[in-house]
Amino acid sequence: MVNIERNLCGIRLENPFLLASGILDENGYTMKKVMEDGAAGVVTKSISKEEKTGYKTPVVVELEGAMINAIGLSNPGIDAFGEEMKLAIKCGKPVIGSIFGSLPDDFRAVAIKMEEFGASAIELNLSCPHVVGVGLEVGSDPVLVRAIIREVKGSVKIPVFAKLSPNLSNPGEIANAALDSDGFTLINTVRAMAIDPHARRPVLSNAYGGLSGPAIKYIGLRMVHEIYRETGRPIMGVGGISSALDAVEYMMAGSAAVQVGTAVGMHGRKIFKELTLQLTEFMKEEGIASLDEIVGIAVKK
Amino acid sequence: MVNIERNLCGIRLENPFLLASGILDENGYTMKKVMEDGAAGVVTKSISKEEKTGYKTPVVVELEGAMINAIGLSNPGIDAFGEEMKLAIKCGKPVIGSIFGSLPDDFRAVAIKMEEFGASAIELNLSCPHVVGVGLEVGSDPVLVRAIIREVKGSVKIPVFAKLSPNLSNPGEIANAALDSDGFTLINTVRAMAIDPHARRPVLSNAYGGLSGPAIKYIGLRMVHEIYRETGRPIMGVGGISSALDAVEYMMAGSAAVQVGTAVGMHGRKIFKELTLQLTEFMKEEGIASLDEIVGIAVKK
Amino acid sequence: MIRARINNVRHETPSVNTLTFTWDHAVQPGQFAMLWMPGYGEIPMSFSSTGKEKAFTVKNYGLTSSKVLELVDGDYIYFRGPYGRGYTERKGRSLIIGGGSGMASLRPLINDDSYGIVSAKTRSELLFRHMFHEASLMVATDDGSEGVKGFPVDILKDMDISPFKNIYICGPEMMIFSIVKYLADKRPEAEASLERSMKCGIGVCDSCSVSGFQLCRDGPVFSVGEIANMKEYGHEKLSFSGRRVPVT
Amino acid sequence: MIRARINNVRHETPSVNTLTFTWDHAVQPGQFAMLWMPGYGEIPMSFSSTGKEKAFTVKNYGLTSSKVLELVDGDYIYFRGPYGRGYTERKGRSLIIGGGSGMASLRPLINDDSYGIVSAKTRSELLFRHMFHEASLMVATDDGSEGVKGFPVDILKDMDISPFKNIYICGPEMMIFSIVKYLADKRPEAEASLERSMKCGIGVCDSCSVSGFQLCRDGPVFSVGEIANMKEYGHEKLSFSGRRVPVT
Ligand SMILES: Cc1cc2nc3c(=O)[nH]c(=O)nc-3n(C[C@H](O)[C@H](O)[C@H](O)COP(=O)(O)OP(=O)(O)OC[C@H]3O[C@@H](n4cnc5c(N)ncnc54)[C@H](O)[C@@H]3O)c2cc1C
Ligand SMILES: Cc1cc2nc3c(=O)[nH]c(=O)nc-3n(C[C@H](O)[C@H](O)[C@H](O)COP(=O)(O)OP(=O)(O)OC[C@H]3O[C@@H](n4cnc5c(N)ncnc54)[C@H](O)[C@@H]3O)c2cc1C
Ligand SMILES: Cc1cc2nc3c(=O)[nH]c(=O)nc-3n(C[C@H](O)[C@H](O)[C@H](O)COP(=O)(O)O)c2cc1C
Ligand SMILES: Cc1cc2nc3c(=O)[nH]c(=O)nc-3n(C[C@H](O)[C@H](O)[C@H](O)COP(=O)(O)O)c2cc1C
Ligand code: FES
Ligand code: FES
Repeated sequence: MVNIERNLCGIRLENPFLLASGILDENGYTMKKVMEDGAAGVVTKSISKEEKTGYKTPVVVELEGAMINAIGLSNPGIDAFGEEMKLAIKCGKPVIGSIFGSLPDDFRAVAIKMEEFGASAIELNLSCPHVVGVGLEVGSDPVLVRAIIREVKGSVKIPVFAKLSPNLSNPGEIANAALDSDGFTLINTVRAMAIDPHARRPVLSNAYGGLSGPAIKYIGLRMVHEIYRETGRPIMGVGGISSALDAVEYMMAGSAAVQVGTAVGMHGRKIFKELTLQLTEFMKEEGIASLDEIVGIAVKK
Repeated sequence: MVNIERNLCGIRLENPFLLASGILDENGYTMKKVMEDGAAGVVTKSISKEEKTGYKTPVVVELEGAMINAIGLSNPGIDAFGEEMKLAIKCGKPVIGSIFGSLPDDFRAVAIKMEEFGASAIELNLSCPHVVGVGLEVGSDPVLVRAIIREVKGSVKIPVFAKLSPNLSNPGEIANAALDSDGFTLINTVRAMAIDPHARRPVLSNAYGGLSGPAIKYIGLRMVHEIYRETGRPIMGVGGISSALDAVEYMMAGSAAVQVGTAVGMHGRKIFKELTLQLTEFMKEEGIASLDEIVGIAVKK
Repeated sequence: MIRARINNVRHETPSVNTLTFTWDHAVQPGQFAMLWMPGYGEIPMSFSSTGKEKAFTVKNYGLTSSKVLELVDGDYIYFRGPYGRGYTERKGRSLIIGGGSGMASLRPLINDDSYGIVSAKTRSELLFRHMFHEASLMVATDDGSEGVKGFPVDILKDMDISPFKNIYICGPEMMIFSIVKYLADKRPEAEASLERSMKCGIGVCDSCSVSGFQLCRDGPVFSVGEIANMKEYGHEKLSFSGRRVPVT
Repeated sequence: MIRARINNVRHETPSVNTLTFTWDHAVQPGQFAMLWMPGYGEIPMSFSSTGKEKAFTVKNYGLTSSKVLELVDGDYIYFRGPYGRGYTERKGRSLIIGGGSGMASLRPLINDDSYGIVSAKTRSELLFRHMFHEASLMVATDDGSEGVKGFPVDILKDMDISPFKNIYICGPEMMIFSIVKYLADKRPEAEASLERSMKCGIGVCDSCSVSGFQLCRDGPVFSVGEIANMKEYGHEKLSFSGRRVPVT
């Protein structure tokens, strides 16, 4: 028998596949359903202190093997989100609260509420590539990154993960600034845009958005490998995963668990069950008893 | 009749399609052949002061709609490259000399020779994502970027283009540091890696390489759009172009001309003739008489 | 993004136009597209014709749809799709129950053996009524300007529905909700196309979800039996920013 | 990267092994793969068998190929391909001229109606000689340990080549070059598979180019007429770093 369970900083996952932040995780009923359909847990949509409307449509561009989104971090604010957390947590599986803001104080306030609402961990979104004043603009400043993580770590008991962007000149420097966290989530979307050649203008209402899906897999693998080699910390790998082999590659690069986003749109919620089946099959064929045998194996070599 | 000619800082191009640096441009005979087969001109492989061996094989990973390469900037050194330039220039079309190094002095010495050999322009490779001490490591430091461009501009009369990386936290800052150049080439490859799940190790001998091809098109479009909006300078757009529509999108984002790399591998040298035909067709259908009508049109909107 | 040239603009009611265009692609009745008005916005729109000539039938609700109503013959439209799961088409007599612009998605299902319950706020807004034989049509209006003053469910309750092999429903949430409650134990296989605000259309943004189901992917068409089990339907939904609000 | 399990390792000569493996994919004679030895390197390798069971026949030249020679039955091989343009297969009597490991790419072409000129440095290195009828085989060795002491072109010059519908050639550059010069005006449609150092195999790196043609894409098989027009062939090539050096 093969063992596909994971222990992520004390959080038990029945399989390595979590739902990534921003995909089907605004509504508590939906989060519950995704877990019932096979995800080991979910990461919520990124939540801020105050309600945020986000961008006008179009907010997504559907591409061959990829998509670009600029939802604009719309969210109802942390207080209103308590109701959704209550609905989601009923499922009994871990719910990781993703949060964002501009200053350490914002992050702290939201993190404390998330813990109260029953989140199993906090994920700090330091990496949204298309909203001014938050996300990547925060996450590319090592001083701010260090301060945010100190502040949050000092206020909650649950593990804290720093989600970083691939749009960094020097990811190692930011990872080092984030070492007070318990681990990393890598990667967020890559800053991108689409232009319609007939309409002669950008498609997204915000022009710029974040590229996700299979097109970014090899960028994500690189970043997981780099940061695992640099820090050895637990990593949730994310970016373009749509098959168990993709996930295996991410684990070999150093991911303790993985998240799936765009592929849920491409293949439906049923992808979680399929991934689990495929992974079990792969492990049997390759004679792998536990995923611990492969996590980081491509880094040591 | 439609006019697909371009004037790039005084360099006349019979069509907007140039061969990108590093693809089929090490051997003078090959460069000549690519131009005979329809390219408006070529950018040479990046050349340094001294000979450089590059990495051991595997140096490429072939993917669905993309590739990763880590050739390692192998080149015979600028002196030996004179022979190849002589062979290429016989064709009569513009040959742009791509050069790289670590310090402003290296760049100057190589640029002077390139001009002597008959290059129509210089492209400064400030952006190779996978070789230590050159490329991106140079091109992410605004002080060094400014110094290199000053040094080169002070020593040659031909136009100088700065080729930047998409792996920058703040591309605007680097673009501003590069304003003494005549224009930009955007983008170089995106730092990436592939892992073989059966062999359980990175595929490339260097582990990390640069992602190119259709997967990076939307990243390139975004960067061209950003830098054109910021600087208004002439831009050679490059990254994932494999159809005339792709090129049109790049021009609408602000490219004065475009370069084609990976798609030459995917479709063969004949792609240049096909692109020219497709572009002429598109312009007729859309009632565009000259490409000047569309360059940057998606930025103004 | 798909671009098509409008063959014809037809004024259906004072606030509704039908745009026809040629697009050679298979579409099931009930499927929809995301219709983009460059510079304005992108909105979900059912195909009101699914033959070789396709159509959208658009009601002027607000920002984006009002721009669509300004389009004339020969203009271009931009859209992506088709998306979603459409109606199950079965042979036999059908009852088609539509409210307001909801008639748009039902239109490809109307044939010689169809009976209709068409409703709207007022008589001038009754959509596609002329596609039914006069004897097969029942009408309800909010203001009583034609037919029954009231809602389709009122007509339905007075009817013998046993002759209908198929029942198809589309319209505002409260209209569908009342019909679902009535039909849940009688005709659970009847189908309704649901509406919620949609941002992505491709099952990622969660804005269209009802009780865990994504309307854009799992629907928009569901059976009455399925809908009856959706706790959120008819009660609560999320606002554009994700705030839980009651459905009215 | 494709992974396959080795069915069988066969020692062909003291320095050459053939590895067979099952891979259900169409391959033309003359096409090649990039064979990866994880941790060592990646090298171009012709398919020496193109049926359902495929094979590579590998000579120990250096770093990577010597590691391939250490593989045993049941080990895995990793490769990508097939790449390139293979030989044109035409019915009728064929003359097959192979030098050293060059015989590998020619092997799938050998049939009952094939004549062979097989050459090598010394008799123990003669590859696939037993695939020809004894009466259809001519041999040349550098050291004269068997057959003619000299080169295949010497045998060719003494032959009547008119009965051969096809002539196929593969081997070291100077061997092919001498034959091309001899056949250029006599049999321009004869075909040879060329070898140059290959880094990418997919037409981007320029390391395999001869007079503007990429061997990995446009070749490795060219007609003698085409090769005769390649100014670089037999004269100059680029080193691993791209330095122009004479061919010896
Ligand atoms: C699957 C699906 C298929 C659809 N098919 C059609 C169709 O075929 N024809 C058609 O006309 N519409 C259809 N709609 C509805 C259409 O998408 C909306 O009318 C449109 O999004 C309104 O956008 P707007 O920018 O014009 O209005 P907004 O400016 O966004 O809204 C203006 C006001 O109208 C209200 N409003 C918006 N939409 C509706 C609605 N549907 N019902 C009641 N009030 C509303 C808003 O709450 C707001 O108060 C469909 C919706 C879905 C989900
Ligand atoms: C299209 C193509 C098909 C090929 N098919 C086959 C095949 O079926 N079987 C086979 O055995 N080989 C074949 N080769 C040649 C094979 O690729 C080389 O032998 C291999 O690259 C050597 O790599 P290495 O790392 O073992 O040697 P290296 O360590 O790279 O080289 C060791 C020494 O051998 C020399 N050397 C390398 N290759 C050759 C050569 N081909 N001829 C003479 N000297 C050489 C080098 O210059 C060096 O001095 C083919 C080559 C090409 C281009
Ligand atoms: C529609 C959409 C919305 C997203 N919203 C968020 C978000 O709110 N917070 C966040 O940290 N990441 C967000 N992401 C990024 C994903 O969590 C993930 O990092 C990225 O999409 C790469 O994974 P994928 O290729 O599996 O989608 C979003 C992605 C998409 C496609
Ligand atoms: C095999 C290969 C080698 C390359 N070598 C160089 C190089 O030497 N110098 C350089 O500036 N860019 C180099 N590039 C980057 C290309 O010039 C180009 O910026 C990039 O590939 C994106 O364009 P594409 O998607 O059309 O290939 C190389 C790309 C490839 C694929
Ligand atoms: S509209 Fe985004 S999930 Fe349905
Ligand atoms: S091996 Fe790279 S171009 Fe042929």
